[in-house]
Amino acid sequence: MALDKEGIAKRIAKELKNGYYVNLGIGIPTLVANYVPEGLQLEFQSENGVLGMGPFPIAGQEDADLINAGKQTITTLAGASFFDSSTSFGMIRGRHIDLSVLGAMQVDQSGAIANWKIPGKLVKGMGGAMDLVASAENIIVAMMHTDRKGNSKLKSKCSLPLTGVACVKRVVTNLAVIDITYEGFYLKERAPQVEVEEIIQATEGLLIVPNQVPEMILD
Amino acid sequence: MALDKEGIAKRIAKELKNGYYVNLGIGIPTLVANYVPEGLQLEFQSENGVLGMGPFPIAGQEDADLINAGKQTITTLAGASFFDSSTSFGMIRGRHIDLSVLGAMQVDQSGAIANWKIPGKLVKGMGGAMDLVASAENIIVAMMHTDRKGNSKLKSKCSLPLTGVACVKRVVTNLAVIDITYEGFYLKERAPQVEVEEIIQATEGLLIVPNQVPEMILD
Amino acid sequence: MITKTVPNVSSALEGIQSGMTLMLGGFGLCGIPENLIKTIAKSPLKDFTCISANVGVDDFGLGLLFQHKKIKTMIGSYVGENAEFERQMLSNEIEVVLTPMGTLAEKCRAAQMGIPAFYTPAGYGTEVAEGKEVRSFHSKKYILEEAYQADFALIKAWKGDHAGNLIFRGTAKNFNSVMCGAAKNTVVEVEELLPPGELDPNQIHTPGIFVDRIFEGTSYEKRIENLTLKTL
Amino acid sequence: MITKTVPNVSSALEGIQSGMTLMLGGFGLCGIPENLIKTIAKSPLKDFTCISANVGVDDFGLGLLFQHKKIKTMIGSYVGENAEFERQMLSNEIEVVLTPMGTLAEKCRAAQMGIPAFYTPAGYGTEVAEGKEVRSFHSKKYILEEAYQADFALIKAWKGDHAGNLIFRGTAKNFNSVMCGAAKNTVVEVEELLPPGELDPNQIHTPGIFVDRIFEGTSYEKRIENLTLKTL
Repeated sequence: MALDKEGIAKRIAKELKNGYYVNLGIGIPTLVANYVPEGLQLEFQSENGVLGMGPFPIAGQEDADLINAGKQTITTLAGASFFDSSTSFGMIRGRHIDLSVLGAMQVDQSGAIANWKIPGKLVKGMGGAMDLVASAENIIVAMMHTDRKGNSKLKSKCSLPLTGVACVKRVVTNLAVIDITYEGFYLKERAPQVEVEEIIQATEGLLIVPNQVPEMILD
Repeated sequence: MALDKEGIAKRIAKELKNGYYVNLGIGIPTLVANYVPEGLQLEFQSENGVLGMGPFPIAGQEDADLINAGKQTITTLAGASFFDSSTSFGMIRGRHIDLSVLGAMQVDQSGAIANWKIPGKLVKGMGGAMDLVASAENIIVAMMHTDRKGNSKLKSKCSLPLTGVACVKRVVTNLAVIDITYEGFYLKERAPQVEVEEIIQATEGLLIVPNQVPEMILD
Repeated sequence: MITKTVPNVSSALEGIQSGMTLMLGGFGLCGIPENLIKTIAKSPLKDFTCISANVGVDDFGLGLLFQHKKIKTMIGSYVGENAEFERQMLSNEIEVVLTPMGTLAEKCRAAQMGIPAFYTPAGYGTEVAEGKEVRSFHSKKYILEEAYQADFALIKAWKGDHAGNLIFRGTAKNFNSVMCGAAKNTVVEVEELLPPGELDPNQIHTPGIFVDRIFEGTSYEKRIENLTLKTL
Repeated sequence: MITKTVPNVSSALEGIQSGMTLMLGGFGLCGIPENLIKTIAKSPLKDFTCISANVGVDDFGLGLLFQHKKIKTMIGSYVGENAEFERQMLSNEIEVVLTPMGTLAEKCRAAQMGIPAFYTPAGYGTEVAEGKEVRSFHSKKYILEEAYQADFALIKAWKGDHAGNLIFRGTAKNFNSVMCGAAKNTVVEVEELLPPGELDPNQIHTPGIFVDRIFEGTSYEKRIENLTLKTL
């Protein structure tokens, strides 16, 4: 059964490791914070200038000076810090952020990602995405395997304007966990009860399928 | 009568203007702080990371965490701030410092300065001097007109390794105030009772001498 | 000490002219120079080039300058959440230059610190790199980006003193501190203006040397763009 | 929160090896990592390349590493006030690379912030520019300088917390804050180590993400190099 967004977030949460500084993009990536495995020491960064983000505030505790990159009101945990945008992107560019999770419109088998612009459609800008994908040590893309029309978002070559090249290491979709290797996409795990054939059908780029494709473990 | 070091400092103090951020080098330049005209709003920067330096501390008030670039103990005035070395030299490089006063071994008529290295002699390093001369809006050199052997320090071309090129705007020596112009050195003022002929003799580079050379006013 | 205080928002903006390039601090509606923006929106000035991370919302923040058709060119990073801006962009009334956010921050910081240009990996291999020099360092590809050149930086800080020293609060620091001193004139509005000596010199985020004029703003709204509460 | 505390100076230095490149914070004797330096001086390690503004004095600060012949290459800016250093330099026992102080600071900051290279006017037209690219921006000449690459940054801060957040005091901030995160391993000794939450997140000079290990140092001497008093 294909995963829903929460399922994708749950699977990505398994990638979190002790000591990771993590930047979560808007959308599915934000949900990952809800599934942090117990006992892990982690800090969440938001590129507008905060490290050590906590949960959203309770009513009455919101503060106009405390927001995340999605402009949502936030709180901070003990050990948090605030800093300017130059320092914030310095953390990203300097590879101090260990993991960046982003959404995408397309990923291709060379690790390129397109997630900011559709020619002819309204462009909202790349925000921090180009800095993040050019810099973070580990970049995981969280997205649906196909778009609303059923077109694969895992391409042999991105057709949309790129956000970055040779940067995505792993893609977690509603159907599968797919790594980007020198040879192309590599099918690492399938969603519970999803058949390998369905994943092959939904993937446009070259997909390497090993003999055994384990099911994701989500809990 | 040729000026002593205090006299040079006094004359340079006349260059201070309201609203100036000033960096004073070690030696004669440091003395300039003793002759700030009354009523001027000024702040002294030290490139190791302080703006708003005050006088030296009284005994018992010294603090190992409060020093200037000459490693001397200092105090700060109301409105002072501390910052890191990158920001400090950013202030300098970004032309936020209005006036830099430095000592020199040689200055030449193209505005080049040599003040950090004598080949074959012990080299102590350029410290912040190269950053200062490459950046400050106004650079005034404070030095004796000749060295101990009587050789002119105002050269047609510096013979010592350079600290910077085309940067010095004005030189104040024990004998004269000399500007650097496109045509060469320009004799602007002479020290009290010093004859123009003496300055010409003591200057190796091309010296433009106007008909009238006023005496410096020091008080 | 050098005093940077000016009596009000009008004197703070003295010398600003149509056609100038402005930097505006803030991220979304967080840390925006409310008083300065409102005053420019009401002025007869126009044709500005604005450098700012975002474009505000329709009726607040930088959005006020779009509403009053003050902007000719917008240099920003994320320009969503503002319908009037979108209309002007789609009808080609304004020119829009999109820049990776970290590059935008570093181009401001470079201007502030006298660095004319630097290399960054952000945008390599994308349309952002078009026309820019590409160079490898330690086998990774980077593109050359130059410092911005601006006439006025419009800044909002939390506390400031008469010497122009600033302290920001929370994520309202964002682009404000990197834009100070990055333009020919840096104008700062603060929520609280204090006499010199009231701020601890160790705790100053932006030294007054980066500030030209400072005043205490009035009637701060400090709107929240996206109120999100914990679901209990 | 990610805990960065280590129990003592030995565990802080785990992994350090002969021949590595070290960055050392401090300016003169102000803000130097006293405990880390003393421990390395007493260790069997040697052949370090050191990046630091100055070289300390004969029997204190970085001078201890020269006294114990630990340094092969010194990258610094002002190297006076240390007779043993001078002896080693004049007898060619050590290699010395002199760098303008602002360039040294910016090369550290570049390493910290993932900028591989930048242009600066400092040193243009001098021997510092030899072998470096020269480029004009807006008719002024600049030289290209690259970020440092170092193995360990040895840092002294005033206060720190378990998350590695740091606060510096006075002019002891100097190179310390720009070296944090500029090396593969950043090791910090503080005068006072506090539990998380004790430091105001607005007032942190260096966020813990730039720090790998932190410990509370002991027996700080904090010597004054050049005591200068007001003549009354």
